[in-house]
Amino acid sequence: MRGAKQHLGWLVALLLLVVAGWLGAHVDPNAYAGGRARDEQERLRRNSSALAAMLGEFRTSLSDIMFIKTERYLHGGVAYLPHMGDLAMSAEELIDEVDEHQSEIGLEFLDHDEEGDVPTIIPTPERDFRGWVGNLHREVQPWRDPTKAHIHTDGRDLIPWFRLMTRADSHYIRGYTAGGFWLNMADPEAALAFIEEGIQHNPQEFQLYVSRGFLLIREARRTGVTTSDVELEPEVAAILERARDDFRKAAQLALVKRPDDVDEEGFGSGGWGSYHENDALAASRMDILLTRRLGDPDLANQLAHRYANTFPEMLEMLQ
Amino acid sequence: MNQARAIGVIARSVLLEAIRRKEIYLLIAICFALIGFVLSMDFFGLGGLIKFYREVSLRLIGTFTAVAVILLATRQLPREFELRTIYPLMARPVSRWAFIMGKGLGVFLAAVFCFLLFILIYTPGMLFLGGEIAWGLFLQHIYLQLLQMFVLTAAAFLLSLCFSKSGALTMVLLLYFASTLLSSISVSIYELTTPLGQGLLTILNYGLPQVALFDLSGKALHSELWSPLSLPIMAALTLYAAFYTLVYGTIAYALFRRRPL
Amino acid sequence: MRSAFHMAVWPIVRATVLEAARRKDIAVLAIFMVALLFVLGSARVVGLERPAAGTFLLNLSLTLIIGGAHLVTLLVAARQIPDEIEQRTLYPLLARPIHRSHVLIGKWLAACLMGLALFFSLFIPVWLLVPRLEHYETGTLIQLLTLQPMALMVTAAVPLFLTLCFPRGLAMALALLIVLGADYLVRFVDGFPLIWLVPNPSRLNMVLRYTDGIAPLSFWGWSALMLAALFWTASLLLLSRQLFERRAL
Amino acid sequence: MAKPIEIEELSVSYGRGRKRQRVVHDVTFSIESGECVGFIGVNGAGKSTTIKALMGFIYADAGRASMFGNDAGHPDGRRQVGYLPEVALYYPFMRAEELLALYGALSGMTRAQLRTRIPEVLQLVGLAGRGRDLLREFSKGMQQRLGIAQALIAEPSLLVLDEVSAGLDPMGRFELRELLKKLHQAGKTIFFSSHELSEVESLCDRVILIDQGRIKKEVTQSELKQIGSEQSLESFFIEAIRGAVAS
Repeated sequence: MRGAKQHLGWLVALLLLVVAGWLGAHVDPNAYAGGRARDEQERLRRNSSALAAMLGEFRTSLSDIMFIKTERYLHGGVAYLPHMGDLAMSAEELIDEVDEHQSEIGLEFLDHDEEGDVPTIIPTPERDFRGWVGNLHREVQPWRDPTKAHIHTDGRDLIPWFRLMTRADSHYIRGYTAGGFWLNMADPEAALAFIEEGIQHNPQEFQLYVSRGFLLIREARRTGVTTSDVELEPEVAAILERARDDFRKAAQLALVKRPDDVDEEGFGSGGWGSYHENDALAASRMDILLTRRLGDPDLANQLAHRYANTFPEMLEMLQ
Repeated sequence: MNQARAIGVIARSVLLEAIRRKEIYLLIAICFALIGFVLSMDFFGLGGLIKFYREVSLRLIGTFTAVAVILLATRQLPREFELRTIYPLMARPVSRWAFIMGKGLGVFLAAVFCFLLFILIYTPGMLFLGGEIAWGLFLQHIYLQLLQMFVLTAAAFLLSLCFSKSGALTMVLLLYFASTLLSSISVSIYELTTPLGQGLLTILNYGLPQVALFDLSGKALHSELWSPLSLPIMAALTLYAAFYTLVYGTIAYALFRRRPL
Repeated sequence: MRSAFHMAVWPIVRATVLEAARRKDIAVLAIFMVALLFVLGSARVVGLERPAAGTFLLNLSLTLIIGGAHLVTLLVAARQIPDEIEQRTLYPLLARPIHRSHVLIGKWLAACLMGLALFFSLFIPVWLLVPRLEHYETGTLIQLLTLQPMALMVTAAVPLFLTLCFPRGLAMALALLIVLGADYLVRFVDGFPLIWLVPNPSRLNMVLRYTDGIAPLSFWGWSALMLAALFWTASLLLLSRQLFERRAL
Repeated sequence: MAKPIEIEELSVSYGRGRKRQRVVHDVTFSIESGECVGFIGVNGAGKSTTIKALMGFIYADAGRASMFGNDAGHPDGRRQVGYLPEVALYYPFMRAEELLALYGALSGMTRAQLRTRIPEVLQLVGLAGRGRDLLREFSKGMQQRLGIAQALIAEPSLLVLDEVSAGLDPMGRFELRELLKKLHQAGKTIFFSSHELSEVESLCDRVILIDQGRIKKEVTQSELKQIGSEQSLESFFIEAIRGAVAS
């Protein structure tokens, strides 16, 4: 009798655990796309406040902490304050940055004029009240005079962090886009699969399609010749078609999402930032270019006129 | 009894206690499991990556050793009173000075023991991944971490004589974990505060040891870019640690000496 | 005849709360939290020129007070059974005409109350101190405030159960891992069999959703989380009872 | 009416697997209402284990222990029991009267009852005026007095006291003996373990001698008196135990 009651107790407890686990696994209050915390422009606004810079080390999102870590890795451990250049970058700028780093590996010093004045978290001796304690701090921690030079390391070292930050938050778009480009250096196939995973979690985020489009173009270049003076081999054409589809999808999504009040610098309401604007532009432009390259100039013209409603400069591409 | 011998005997008993209690093994086991987990991680078929492994294991080694040392150090004096084991001890011809030195030395030896074990775990993992260990920076890092253990032990002794065991534990843990944040906050707000606030921050700057000064893991991690610290810097850091250890240790001793048993 | 709760459980709750409140470590934690609030309050003066910075602060302080409340709950709960056994105070306690499960429930409830007290006593000043300059959903706030006590209930039950299975140190480490890290654990070791069975109080944390200005969960989503918390708690308490009832002391 | 204590062929083991060791073997005895019984044995003889099994703190391999007809471990059995554990520390951060209020409430006393009863028991055990002190400040002897106070708080009809005089000074022992005598005269049943023979001699109606987990002898008060007149009680017990070892 007592034994039966004992067994029943274990059984009920396990049953409750299973039901609770099932319920918990199926409702995630933080599983929504977008939101202030995931918006780069929003993060920029926060970081530019004196207070947020002061508490900057105290990020509340694990993915954010890991993203900051990737930036530190890239700079050989030197901690810079969060700044415009790193946070808000369109897919094209990002891929350029990755290329630049790739060509630099092995160089110890590199001048970055545009980033030369980003302050470090450990301040320069002039701004540090701590005297010799500050001097020791600068010796022990990786630190470099922010007015002089940047150090860059191998971007491949960042890859684990991108994997983890997107695991921690599957709506962390920037983790997928930036991670995809760095991963592309080591393993192009894995990079495409990584962005694909991002798209599955966030089917409405146009930046992911733009990123994949650019990665596919590189893939096509690796496979064969893509310049306009030669006929495309079938497998190259197949890859470019996939890229075109991605850019078209991205352009459609972007034009729906883009607010009407975008200013000259590309900022608008609802968290629309310059990198959104640049990505939307790139998606439209690449859609037109690839459509034409793949042998459908009429459709390319139609597209240019359609996109010109939003981006008048698209009409220039017709000439 | 010769006081030096007394110190050795007391230190040995602390070390024995540390090794026989399950806590240290527990911490090491958890650390071991985590490092093993990191080693087994495979990112996109590229395998575990060396820097990731290096960062995670260095951080784990540092944090776990510090926690083990803090747990051990804050317990030493209060437990002697609680369990009344201090009476048979002090009934011998042992000075209180030797008693506290022995306790401190024992805790330090336990820290060395922890580090040795951790290094035994870390090195094969690194070799397994095919990475190189930059020995210069790595050994300097371990040396600085050991210096830090002196400071933490002295602080733990002092606080455990002023507060309850768990109160001291909380405060030393706070000192360890919040120190880096405190220094970065104090630098950023220095210019924004009033002269009174600036005075307060200056006192904090010199009154509290800064844990970040004993953490060379940032450079050890990116060892391809940084070279080991110069001898004068290492000497300055040693003096820095010695200063705080002496100050805290002396105050702790002064409190302990006058304390009725 | 007075109820079992009134006679057996409530005196234990009172004694446990009294003991925990008189210990200095709780006071140290409380002082730390109050200092933090002070910093946040003075932030109003230093530089909140941007509404986004206000949101950042709101998120930071809510996250910290929730973390603090869970930590206190966990520390109080994790100490109960090992302390009672070590100090042999369990004997005079169990020599009374009460069931062992009454002791468990009393200890659990006391840990919950400590956490709740800390949570609400800090939530109110944060609410008054941090300027809220952007749009936030009231519905989400109500869900946050209803789910958090439930999460604390789970957090109190986790170490109680673990200290009955493992030595104190290991139980504490595991409880910390579960309470603060289960959500990440579930995500990082994605695909690990049965990992979803780990109780996950951080699942009930709606701070990000609230400070992001996102609309509340559907009624069903909210109910599912409330139920999940209830079942986690019930399951852990029942498991603890099963272990404790037949244990030789 | 059921007897206050009944133990039948009780066996208890400690440890697990190959390390499992039986420490109490087939112990049988009972105690009548109003009796005062001493439970005597050397250190490690099985006194505390038997008492713990009786209180339901550990579980028997075989046999049965009951209080007032309720099996060990059942709360109803503990309704009229006051218990003093072997070596106990009480919550260091509580005050003496808070501790007594806790235990009293758990025994079902109302707040009004506690208000009058707490000063009474404190007075009884010689701690009058110390009710507001934190227990961490109490000496070992004071802790023991407090332990007796908590056992008496709910005016139980049965007292189970494990090593009742441990930590008390001669004055404390004398006062305790007087207290127990008074309680016994008032009709309480008392069952206590001790290795203090003088205590047993002056208080008990009956003595149970346990060694290596087995009951060796039961001696009534008249027998005790007889032994006392012929030889010293001490040598009688030493002989009893040595005899057991030899056999």
